[in-house]
Amino acid sequence: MRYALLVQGAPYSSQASHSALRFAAALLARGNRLECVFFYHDGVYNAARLAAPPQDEPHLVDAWVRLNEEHGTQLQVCIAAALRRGLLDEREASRHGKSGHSVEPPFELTGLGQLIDLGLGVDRLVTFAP
Amino acid sequence: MRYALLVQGAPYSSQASHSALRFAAALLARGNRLECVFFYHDGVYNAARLAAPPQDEPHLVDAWVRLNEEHGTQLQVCIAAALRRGLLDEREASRHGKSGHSVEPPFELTGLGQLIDLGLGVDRLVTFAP
Amino acid sequence: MQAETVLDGDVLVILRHPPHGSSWLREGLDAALVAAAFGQAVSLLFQGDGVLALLQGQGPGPLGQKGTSATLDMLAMYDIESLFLDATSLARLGLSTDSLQLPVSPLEPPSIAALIAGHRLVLTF
Amino acid sequence: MQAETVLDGDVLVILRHPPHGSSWLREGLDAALVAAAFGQAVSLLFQGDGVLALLQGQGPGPLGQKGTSATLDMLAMYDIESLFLDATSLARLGLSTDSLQLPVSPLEPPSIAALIAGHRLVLTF
Amino acid sequence: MILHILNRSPSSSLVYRDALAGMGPEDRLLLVEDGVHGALPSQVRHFEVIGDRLFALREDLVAHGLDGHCDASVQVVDVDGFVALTEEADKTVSWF
Amino acid sequence: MILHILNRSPSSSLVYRDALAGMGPEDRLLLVEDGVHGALPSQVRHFEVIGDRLFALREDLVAHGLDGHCDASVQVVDVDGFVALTEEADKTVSWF
Repeated sequence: MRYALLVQGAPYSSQASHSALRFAAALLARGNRLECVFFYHDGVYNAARLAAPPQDEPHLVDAWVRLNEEHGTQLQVCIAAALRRGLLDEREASRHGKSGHSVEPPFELTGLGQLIDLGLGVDRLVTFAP
Repeated sequence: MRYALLVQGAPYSSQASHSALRFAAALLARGNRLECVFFYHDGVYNAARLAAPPQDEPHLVDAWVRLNEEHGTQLQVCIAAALRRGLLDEREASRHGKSGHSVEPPFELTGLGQLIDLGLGVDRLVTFAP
Repeated sequence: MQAETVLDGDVLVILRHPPHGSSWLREGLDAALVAAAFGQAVSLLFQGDGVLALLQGQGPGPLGQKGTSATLDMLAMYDIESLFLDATSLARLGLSTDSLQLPVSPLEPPSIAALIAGHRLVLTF
Repeated sequence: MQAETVLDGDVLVILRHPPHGSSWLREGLDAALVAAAFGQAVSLLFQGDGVLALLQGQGPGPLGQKGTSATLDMLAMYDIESLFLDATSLARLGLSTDSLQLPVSPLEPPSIAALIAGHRLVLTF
Repeated sequence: MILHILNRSPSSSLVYRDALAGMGPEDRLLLVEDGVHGALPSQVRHFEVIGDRLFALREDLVAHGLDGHCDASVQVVDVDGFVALTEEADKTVSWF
Repeated sequence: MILHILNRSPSSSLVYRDALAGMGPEDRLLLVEDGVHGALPSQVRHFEVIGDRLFALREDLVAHGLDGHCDASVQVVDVDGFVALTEEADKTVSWF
């Protein structure tokens, strides 16, 4: 089956990201496909490229990137939720006259319409919230 | 009296920052002094320098900076909570081999011991949590 | 509840949080507006403390920011007219539909389950 | 509760959240350890679902991350020996102090209020 | 006297029980943010043990449209009054 | 059949009431994360209306040290079983 996940919790503060990554591994192991993870609400903080967790803790940003590299899962971040929270890619940073950026590929800033498309397009959408 | 505030909620996601700023204005208006705002847990996201909220919404990062400029209030961010969440100043970014930074003065990354010092040193510590 | 209440559609957004304390309500309404703008048939269910989003006479937030009351007034413009609330949630708060700013159909549990079953996509906020 | 229980100190950390679901417990324990390392007399109160932090036999989190169980074992090393729990919270969960990994003094409400009053700084997590 | 501050409503969260367990006979409880829903006549019974030591923040009541719905037993204070309560208290404890 | 997913415990949050109100006669409820506390014998009564359609995630039970404390009426599944439940369901609804 074709799955998408909606992640609404900040990494480290809530278990949402951890649960979503565990679920992602399990659904892939059963032969399903994970089209996309969509990040909304505080979930957008998962895309923070500068995250530097202690070495004995899971590195969530890296875990998302691996999901993209190994399984082609798209990592889409709601742009409106992200801008408010200080998560800008190079394009948005320059559009807002800011030096530096906090989000980089494979995370993509995208509109909320993508979530609706996904939710109606895949076989199963599962939400992980804080 | 000498006050300090502990802010534990992310901006935009929770009312904690808004409530704390409102309380800060009111305590200053009554002739009290606000020594410091300490950011912990998801409160550290208040220090995200790239925050770009829509123009018709309060800009919380700017509001904190004004508090510092106009009243000398220190803005201290728990460094352990911040690093996990991708909030690094220039020094920490270079220490972790990352290009770019997400926190800048007057926000200062500092140890949790500062919170204890503050809590025992000021007359009143008030916590604003999500 | 009117006899002709239609309990199905494309997208159901369940709003369980009150205004101001968190951004859940606003971000949930944004999702509903976007779904409607994309041509989907959208329904809203106000449940738990989310029914308080419907109270008349709400004001701005602590720093003057707008609440969600104005957004609710825009729902009709987006053709979002299937508005429901959990009657039990409203009753628990001791409120009646008279104090609400919009006409919303109260639902009892069997109809709430039917509403959820009747939509292809259900998002909770 | 032992007769000699001391209900005052410098810093009281109230832990109301269970392990794993959020970082509240861990960040609260970090605050307690730092306060103790700075030479303060620290007490802990486990309350609400926070009493579940004391259960024996906890495992790692979903991605293999350590829980807080090991941190609890370090408390004595930091001279944090004033450990209390809300007896009502434990009873509501149907648990007894036998299933806990540490000796912790159960308190009834009047003593909980005395504990809070007896510390200069009270932090809730 | 300790000022306890609660930002959750008894209609959705049970943290109010822990706050009440921590209150001494002179302590006060202030409802703020979403916690002001606790000032509704249907909810104040959860706080009856503390009698007239229950306060609610006016600005948050107004923001939620609850200005006219507040129970008569609740003392309504504005944010200046909130600061005054913290000045009068020995310390504050926040429950969330 | 719809799979409802709950990550809050009835010992601290009242969201379980809304989840139950939304469940049809064939729907299933899976307790995950801190929600697994709802599987304690002292808490399962909150879910008695759904009978044997109550599930709990094994990995989270283990993480919380609740493996041996779980009520016998609860069906324990691992994360592979969680995925299977979502495959069998028409859709999922998360409550938090």
